[in-house]
Amino acid sequence: MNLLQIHQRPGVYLVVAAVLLAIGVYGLIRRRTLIGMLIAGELIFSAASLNFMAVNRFFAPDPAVGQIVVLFIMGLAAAEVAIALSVIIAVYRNYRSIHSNDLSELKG
Amino acid sequence: MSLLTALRETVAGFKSLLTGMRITAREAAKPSITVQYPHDTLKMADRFRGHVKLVLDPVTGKSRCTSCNLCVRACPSDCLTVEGIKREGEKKKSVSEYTLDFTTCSLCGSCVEACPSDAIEYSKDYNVVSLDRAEFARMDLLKKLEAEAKVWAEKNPELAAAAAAAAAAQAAAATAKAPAAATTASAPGAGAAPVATTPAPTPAVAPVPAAGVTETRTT
Amino acid sequence: MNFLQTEPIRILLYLVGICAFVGANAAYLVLAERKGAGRIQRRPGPNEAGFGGLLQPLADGIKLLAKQVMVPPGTDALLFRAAPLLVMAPPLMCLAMIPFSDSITARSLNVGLLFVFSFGSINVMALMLGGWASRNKFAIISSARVVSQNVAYEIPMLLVVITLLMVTGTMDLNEIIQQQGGGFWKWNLFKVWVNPLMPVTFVIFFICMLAETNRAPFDMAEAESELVAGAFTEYGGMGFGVFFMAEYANIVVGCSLATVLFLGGWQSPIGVLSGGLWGAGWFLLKLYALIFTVIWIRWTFPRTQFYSLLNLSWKILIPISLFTLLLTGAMMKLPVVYNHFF
Amino acid sequence: MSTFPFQDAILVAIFALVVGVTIGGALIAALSTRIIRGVSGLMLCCMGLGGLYYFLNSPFLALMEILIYVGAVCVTIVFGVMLSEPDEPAHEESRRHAVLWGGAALLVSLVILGGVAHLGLRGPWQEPAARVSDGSVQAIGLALLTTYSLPFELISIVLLVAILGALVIARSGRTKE
Repeated sequence: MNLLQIHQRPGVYLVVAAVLLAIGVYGLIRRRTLIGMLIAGELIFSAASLNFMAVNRFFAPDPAVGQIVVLFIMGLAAAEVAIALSVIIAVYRNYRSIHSNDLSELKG
Repeated sequence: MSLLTALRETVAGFKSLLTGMRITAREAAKPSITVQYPHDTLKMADRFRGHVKLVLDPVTGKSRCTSCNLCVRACPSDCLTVEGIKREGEKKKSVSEYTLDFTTCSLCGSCVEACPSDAIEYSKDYNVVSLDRAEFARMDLLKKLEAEAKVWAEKNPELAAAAAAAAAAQAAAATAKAPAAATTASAPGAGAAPVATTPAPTPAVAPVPAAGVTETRTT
Repeated sequence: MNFLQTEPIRILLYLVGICAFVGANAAYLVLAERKGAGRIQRRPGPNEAGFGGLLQPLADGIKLLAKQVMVPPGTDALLFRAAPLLVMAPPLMCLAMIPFSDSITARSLNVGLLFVFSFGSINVMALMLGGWASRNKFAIISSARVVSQNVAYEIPMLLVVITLLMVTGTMDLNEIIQQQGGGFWKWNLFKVWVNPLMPVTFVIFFICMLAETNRAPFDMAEAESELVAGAFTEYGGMGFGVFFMAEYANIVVGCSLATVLFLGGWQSPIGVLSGGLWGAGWFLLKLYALIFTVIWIRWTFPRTQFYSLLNLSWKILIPISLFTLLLTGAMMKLPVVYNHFF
Repeated sequence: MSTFPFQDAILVAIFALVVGVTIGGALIAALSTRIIRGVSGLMLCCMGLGGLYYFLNSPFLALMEILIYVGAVCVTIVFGVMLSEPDEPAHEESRRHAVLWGGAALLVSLVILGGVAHLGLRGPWQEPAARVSDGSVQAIGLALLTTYSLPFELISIVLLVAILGALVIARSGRTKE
């Protein structure tokens, strides 16, 4: 494999996307605050986007489709962050904490 | 309608902003009015009351102080020291030491009020600085007067020459008085002999004092 | 000639050129600002260093360089050091897109407008990180203000730019300028037959630009009288200097963007003499006219209150810019509809 | 454009830098205890992703990634950080607990990494016979307003609802007091 052509090989992008996904999952499990988990979730979104883009670039017959999907993902991510943060702020207002351990009991 | 009022308010607001910008633009076009301090200084007003100083008499080029010590007595904070000596050939005593303790002086001006011969006045010196406390504790006003007299002599050489001539005439009169003590001539008579030796300055002396005095009053 | 056209040399030239342009502007706009403030307040401004104060920026620079860059204890040292770098990078990158003349552009991209806005948005993060990393009450209040202010003003700005994109149909800055050639009545600012509210959109863009660059009357970020120095309270020496320079670099970027989008960039206002060096001259003339307006505004108006700042954006600018967007769309489609039915 | 010496090597170096920034940013985002560093890591990661998109022939999406993620998502998260106090306490849980959970998380993520990477490298990917469009901004715009107009509108509705919902949720606690 020619090292100078490395940026034109789909495998590299897919592996980077896999690494991002793995880091995101690890963070999602390990982070103990809601905002930390949100950041890890964004990493997973990014991994998905990168995967779409890589496949779009190398294997899709219509290279516009993958880009549109990624645009949609960005829009959804923005919406998700807005909602999640408002929930986090509401939770913080009630519990004075956003640590997931403090929020474990559910009261009706 | 609230939308219309909001629009109208927005437009009116913008108009007022533009008015503000017009005003600042107009001000920017005018010349600047600040004084560039170290380069230019303001001329102090006549009634400015700085520390006291000795007045330079433009007739003699010296102080008018007779060391009568009235100022020392008038001073509430006891910050003046005056010494005088009687010089040969002079009717009054003249000052030999005049120091001001500026660290205790409260600039009340009682000394100026008390002075019978208008020998002291307020200086216009408003940025008095020193690196040494002693210079303020013993401010030698006589030395300042001498420095001022030197500048004055450079600026007005004819007046200075006249004053020097008058002084020389007086000294000469004093020396002339000693051998001719028996005659006890009157003052104009005694002055007649020196007039002959230096005829030129004497007519100049007469008109000058009036003009010179008014000058020191106004500055 | 051939040597100059090789790519590495070109890149190097533009890199040095842009850095020099930004540096000189940042340095001398500070002087211009202080001189302008002086004129408006009827005093001469800095006039001691050099002839008429011309060496003042140099003196300031030497002073700032000689100062120790201190990282106060309790701060997040890494972010504290990274923030000045992050704040200076976006304006430098944005200037690479700005066409100074028809032949003087560091890099022409067909999505140049988007490039400028995407890198301009990093600026907020940088100021915010600097403020947050300082662990200082004033800095944190200031960074909260920066964030909400910039979020609020990005929306009408982007709406205005989208309006403009609908008119021009391209994101290539050079092409946008070329469409405005042939006299000042062809500038986007005066294209009232496309959209009668075009001057209003320019005013909105200018206001948003002032708010995005945290300039008075919207300088909540470094409200000196309330927040010491805002987000850069804890910075000293060149750390502060870089923040200060970045503010002016951002003004340069914002004003040159306004010039390109609304005032015809390097096009001549009279229709002749518009290529090459003439173009650069016109561009700089318009750019500095805008920058001096910014300075003029700063020394005319007092700082607004924070809630009225947000009210202005959400209640006035965004509705108006949405309306202009709709109006432009309608006016562009009107001929099509007309042709369809009649 | 004229030639550039060591063109390929420089390109590969930039590519390696971009990949490094992406993965390094992601690691910072997932591992740092200070949440503000996590956000900075996410910012770095997104800038790296923008670079990767550029390498994937889509400068438009590269810039959108920076505009939306850095300019909007990160700033919004920072806003959330400022309104709450999210720094994680240093040693809240016991050591055994930490090792156990850390190990489990590491295991899960490694399994995912291995599986996805294997799929990516060994999958039955095939080059397309012909390209329908060039993937330019014009093509994206056309596709968005023709083939994908329904999802496009849906996304905008989702965004609108999300903003309204966020407003309602964030405001509700305030009016109660």
